[in-house]
Amino acid sequence: MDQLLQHLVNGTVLGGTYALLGIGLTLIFGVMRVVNFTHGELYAFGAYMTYAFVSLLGVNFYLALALATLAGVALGAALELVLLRRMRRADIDSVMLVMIGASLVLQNAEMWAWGGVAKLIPNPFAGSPLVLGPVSVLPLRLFVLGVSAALLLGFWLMLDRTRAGVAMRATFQDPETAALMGVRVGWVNTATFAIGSGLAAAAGALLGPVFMVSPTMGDLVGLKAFAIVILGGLGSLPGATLGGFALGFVEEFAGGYLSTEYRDAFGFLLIILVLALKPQGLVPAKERIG
Amino acid sequence: MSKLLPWLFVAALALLPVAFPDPYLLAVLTSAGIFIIGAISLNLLLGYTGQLSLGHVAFFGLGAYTSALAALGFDIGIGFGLRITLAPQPAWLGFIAAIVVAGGFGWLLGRLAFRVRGAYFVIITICFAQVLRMVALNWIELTQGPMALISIPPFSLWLPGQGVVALYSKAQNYWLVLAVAVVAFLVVRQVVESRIGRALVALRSNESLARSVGIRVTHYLVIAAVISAGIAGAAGSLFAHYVRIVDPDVFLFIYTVTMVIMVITGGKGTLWGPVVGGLIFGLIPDLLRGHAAPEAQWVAYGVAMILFVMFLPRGIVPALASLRPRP
Amino acid sequence: MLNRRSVLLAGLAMPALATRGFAADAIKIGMTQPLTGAVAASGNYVANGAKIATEVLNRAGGVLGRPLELVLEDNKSNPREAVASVEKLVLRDRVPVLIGAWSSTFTLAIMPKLMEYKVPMVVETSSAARITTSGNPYVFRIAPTSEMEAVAFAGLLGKFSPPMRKIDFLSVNNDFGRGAAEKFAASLAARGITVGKTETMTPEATDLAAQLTALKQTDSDTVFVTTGVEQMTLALRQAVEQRLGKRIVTTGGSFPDQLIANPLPAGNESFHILFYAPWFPERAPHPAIAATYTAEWNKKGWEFAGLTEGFRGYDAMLTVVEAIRLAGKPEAEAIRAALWNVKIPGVNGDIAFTKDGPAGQESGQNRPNVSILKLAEGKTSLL
Amino acid sequence: MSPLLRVENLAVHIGGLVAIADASFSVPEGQVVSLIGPNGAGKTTAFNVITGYMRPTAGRILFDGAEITGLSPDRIAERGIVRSFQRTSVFTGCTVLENALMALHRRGSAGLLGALLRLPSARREEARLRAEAWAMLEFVGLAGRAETPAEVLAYGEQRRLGIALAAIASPRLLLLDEPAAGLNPSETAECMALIRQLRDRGMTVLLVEHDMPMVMQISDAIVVLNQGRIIATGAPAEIRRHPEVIRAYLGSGEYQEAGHAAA
Repeated sequence: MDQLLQHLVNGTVLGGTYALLGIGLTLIFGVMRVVNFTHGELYAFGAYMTYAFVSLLGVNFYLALALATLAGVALGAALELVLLRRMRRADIDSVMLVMIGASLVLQNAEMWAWGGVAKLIPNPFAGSPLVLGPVSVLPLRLFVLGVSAALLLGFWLMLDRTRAGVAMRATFQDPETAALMGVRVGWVNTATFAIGSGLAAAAGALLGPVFMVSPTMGDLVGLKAFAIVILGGLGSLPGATLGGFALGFVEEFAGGYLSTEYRDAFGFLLIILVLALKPQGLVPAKERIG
Repeated sequence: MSKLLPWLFVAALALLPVAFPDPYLLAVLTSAGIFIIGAISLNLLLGYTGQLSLGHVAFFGLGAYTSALAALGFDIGIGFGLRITLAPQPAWLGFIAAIVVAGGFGWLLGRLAFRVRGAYFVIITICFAQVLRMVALNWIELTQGPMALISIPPFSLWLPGQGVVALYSKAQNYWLVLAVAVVAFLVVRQVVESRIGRALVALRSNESLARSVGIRVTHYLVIAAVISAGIAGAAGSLFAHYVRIVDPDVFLFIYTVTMVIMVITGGKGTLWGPVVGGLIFGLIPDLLRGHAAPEAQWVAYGVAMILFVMFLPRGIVPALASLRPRP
Repeated sequence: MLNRRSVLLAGLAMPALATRGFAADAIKIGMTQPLTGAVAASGNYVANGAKIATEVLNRAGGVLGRPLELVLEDNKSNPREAVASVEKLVLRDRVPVLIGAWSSTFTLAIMPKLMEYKVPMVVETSSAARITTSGNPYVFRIAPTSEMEAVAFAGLLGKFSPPMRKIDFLSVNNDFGRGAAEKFAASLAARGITVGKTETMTPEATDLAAQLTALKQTDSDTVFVTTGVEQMTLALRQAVEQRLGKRIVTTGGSFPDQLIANPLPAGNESFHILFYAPWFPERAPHPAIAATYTAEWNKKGWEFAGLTEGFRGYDAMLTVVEAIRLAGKPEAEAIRAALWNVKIPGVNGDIAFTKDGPAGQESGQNRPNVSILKLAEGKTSLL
Repeated sequence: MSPLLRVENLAVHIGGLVAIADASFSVPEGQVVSLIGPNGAGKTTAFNVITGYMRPTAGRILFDGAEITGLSPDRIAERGIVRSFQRTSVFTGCTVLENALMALHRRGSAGLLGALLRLPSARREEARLRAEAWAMLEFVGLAGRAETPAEVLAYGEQRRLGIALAAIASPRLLLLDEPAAGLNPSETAECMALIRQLRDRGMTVLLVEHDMPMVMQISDAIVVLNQGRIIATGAPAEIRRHPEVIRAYLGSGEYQEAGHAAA
C-alpha cells in the first residue's frame, strides 16, 4: 500500500512533464501537419540553456528557466523560418526527412559544443525530500509539477482567450478556410512551431535539474513524445495531456510491479497495441468533413 | 551498350580484390556493401511504394540475430517447463533462416502498419524497431542481452572440390557481399519491372485511383514489405558473420537513418539510387576518419540530408539522367 | 570505369599517405575509444590519459630511439564502429599494437579481429570475465575483472561500520553491471553476508524511482550500485529523494565528481570503489608516478574528475611502450611475446600479466589495486 | 430483367450530418444513367459508397444480383465496377502508357514467382497487356502521347486519359465523376462521343455531371438527388418538366443552369 501511494506520486510527477512534451508535439502536428523529429533535441537544448545560464553565467535559477524557454522559442522560430517555411507545399514524408536531418545537426552540434560529459544543474531547492506519511517527494519535483501545470493552463488560456490562439485553433481545424478568413497562416505556423518548441525546451529546462544534462538526453524523450501523442491521437490536445499521464503511470506501475527491465518498452508496446486496435488513438482528433 | 554497362561495373568490382588487394579498401567496401544491400531493400518500400518505413533496421537486426543464433545454437525455456533447443547450424542455413524470419516479421508489420498511413505509419515502424531492441536487451537467455552474441563463426560456403570453406579472408567476404548485393539488386529489379512493381508505383502515385482499378493495395504493400524485409534480413546475416558480434544496438534508429540517407541522396524509386548513395555514404566516413571530428561528420550528414530533400528531392541518379542528352 | 576506380583509390590512399608523411620515424600505437556517443565522457578521459603518457614518454626520448605517435580512433560507442576503427588502425595505419576499447561489448567485438590480424591489444577498462577466458592470446588486460574487484573489496570489509549483513544490487543492464552484481554477490556471500535483491536499469534510463522504490522495501543495509558515472550520480540523488535509507557502495572505479560541487543533503554519505583516487596521489602505490600523471593532467586544465579514469589510458600506454622496449622492435608478434615479460610500476600499482583462460590460448591479466573512497557533504576521504 | 446495379434504401451519415437520407435507384444494363442534383446533394457520396470508399450507415447495394455493400474498392473493382475521379484522375509521375498498364492491373495475373523468374507465361501476359494498353490509347486518341508523363498532358487530354483508365479493363459498370468538368464545348462533345462509344462496347455507365445539356443528350435515364433524397427519376424529357426538380434547382441558385437545360 505504501508502495502504491509512492508509485502514484511518482507517476503523476512523471506524467506532468510527459504531458508538456506531448502537447508541444501534437500542437505542431495538428496545426502544421509536421512530425517534429527535433522535439527531443529542443528538450535537450532547453536543459543545456538552463545549465549555461545557471552554471556559466550565474543567472538566478528561475530567471534561467524562463530564459531557456525563450531560447527554445527562438530556436523553434528559426527552424520554422529557415526550413519549414520552404517546405510548406512538400509532402509530409519530405518534411519528416528534413526534420530528421535537423535533429542530427542539432544533437551533434550540442555534442560538439558541450562535450559528451553530462552536466549537473544546481538548483535552489534543498535536497531533502518532503515526507508525507509513506510518501516522499523532492520539493524540486513538486516545483516541476507545479510549473508544468501552470504552463499547460497558460497554454490553454492562450488558445482560448487570445487572438493568436483563435487563429491557431482555426488553422488547426482547417488551414484553407482559416486562410480565406484572413488568418495569416504563415505566421500562425511560425508561432505554433515556436510555442511547441518552447514547451519542449521548458520541459528540458525543468527536468534538466532533476536529472542530468547530456547531448543524448533527447533521444529517448523524443521517442516517448511520439508515444504520448500517438496514445492520445495525433493532433489532439486533450489526448496529449491524457497520453502523457497515461504513459507516466504505465511506466511507473509496470516498472514497479512487473519488470524494471522492460519499463521503457511498455510505452512502445502500448503504442503498437493502440495502433493495432484503435488506430486513431484514445481521443481521436475531430474528423474532417469535406 | 547501356545493357552492358551495369555488368561491366559488376565485373570491375569483382576484379577489384585481384587488381588492388589492399585489405583496408576491401574491408571498407565490404561493410559499405552490407549497408548498400540494406538500402536496396529499403528503397523498395521507401522509393517504390512511397511508404516511409523508419523501422527498417528492425529487419536488418532480426536477420543478424537469427543468423547468429542459428550459427551459435541456443537453449531456452518457454515456460511450462518446455524448452527449445537448437544445435549450431551451418552459416548458409542461418542465412536462409534470417531471410525467412525477417520476411515473416515484414509480413506481420505490414499487416499491422499498412492499416494506417503517413505519420502514424512512420511512428509505428519506429516503435516496432524500438520494441525489438528492448526484447534483444532483456531476453538475456536467448540474446545475451547487452552482453551481445559473440564469437559468431564466419560465413562458410560449400565449394566444389573444396568442401565447406569458412570465409576468413577479406576478398572472400567482399565477393560474398558483392554476390548478395547483385542478387538483391536483381530481385528488386525483377519485382519493380513486373506487374507487381507497377501496382506498387500506381499506389504510390495515386492510391485512390489504384484501388478503383482493382489493385489490392494492402496485399501489394505487404508483398513489398516481405521482400524488402527478407533482403534486409540477408544483409543482417552477412553483417553478423562478417563483424562476428551482434548486440542490441543493431536496432538503433541511426542505422535506419543511414540507410534512408543513402536512398534519398542516391535517388529513391530508382534502381541505381541506393547503390550510388550507398557508395557515397558508405565510403565518406572512412575517407573523413581523422580529418573531421565525428560530430562534424554527423552534422554534415544532417545538412546533406536537408539540402538533398529541399533542393534535389529526386536524388543524384535522376538528376544525372536528366543531364544526359536524350537520343 | 577505370577512372572511377582510380579516383576512388586516390581518395582512399591520400589520407593514408598524409599520415605516413607526418611522422615517418614515429612508432605508432593504435587506440580505439568511445569519443562520441553514449559513453563518450569516459572514453575521452581514457584517451586523454594516453595522450599525456605519450607526451611524458616522448619527452624522455621515446622508445628504441624513436618518438611515439598515438593514433586515436573513435568507436562511436558502438561495436560495429569499434570493429571498423580497428580495421582502419591495423590495415591503414599499420599499428603493431592496440589499446582499447573501454566497454566490454566493444572489446569483445574487436577480439576476433585481433586473432585475424595477429595484433595484440592492451585492454584498459573492460571488466567482463569472458574477455580473458575465451582463449584469445592477443588480449592483455590491465583492468580488473569484476571478480578481482569483488575479491579485493571483500578484503576491506572490516573498514565498514556498522558491518554489512545483507546487500542488494542496482546494476546497469549489461555485462558490466550484471557481472559486478554476480561476482560481488558470490564474493560477499562467501564472507557470510546475505544477498538480497538485484534491480537492473537500462543504460539510458534517467528516472530510477521504480527501482529505488522496490529496493527500499527490502531489509538489507547496503546497496551496491554498478553503472557509468552519470547514472551513478542520478542513482545517488534519487536514492535521497526516495528515502532509500541504506548505505550505498559504487563499484567499477568511476566517481560521481559532480556531487562535490553539488553535494547531497547533509547526513547522506556514499562509498566508492576506485582504482585511483586523485585527491590522494601520495597514498597511491607509486606516489611519484601518480604525482607526475596528476600534475600533467591538471596542467592541461582538464576536468579533475577525469583523473579517476584517465589513469587507465596512462597505464596502458606505459605498458605498451615497455613491451615495445622489451621486444626491441615495433612488430606485433614480438610485442605480444614481450607483453608477458612486462613488469613496471603504474599509477594504479604494479603491472604484470598472469595467464588466464584455456591452456595454450591464454590471455594476459593484471592484478590491480583498489581503494575505497568515502564521500560525505562534498568531502572525500579514503577509507 | 433485373438491373445491373440496385441501390436500396441507402443512408449515409457523416459525423452528425446526413449526406444521404434514404435513396433507392437502379441502373439497367447497357444504359447511360445520370445522377444529378445541386451541390451537396450527395452525388459524390453515393459514388463513394457504391465503389467502396465509404461505408453506408444503412441500406444495401446489389450488383448483378449480389450484395457488394461494404466491400473494399479493389474487391468491387474486381467484380467489374470501376470509377473515374473528379480531380486526381491519373497516375502522376508515370507516362501515359504506364498509366494504361497500371489500370490494366486486374486483366493480368502474374505473381511474385513469375516476376522474379521472368517465366514465359509472365512474359506472354506482359506482351498481351501492352497490346491492350496500346489499343485503348489508340481508341481514345492518346497513342501519340504514350511516352509523355501524364501530368504534362493538356487538361482535356488528362480527362480523357482518366476515362480511359477507368474503362480500359472493360468493367461492366463504369462510374464517371464529372468527366466534362472544365472542358470547352468541343472537348465536351468529344467526351460525349467517347462515353457513347464505351456504352456501345457493352459498358453500362453511371454518370455524375453538372453540364445539363450533356446530361440531357446522353442519358437514357436520370436520377435527381436533393439534400440526400431522390426527388425524381425518369427519362430526360420527364425530368425536364418535373416541378420538384425545377424548384430544387431554383432553391439552390442553380436555376440558370437548370433553366438552360430546360430550354
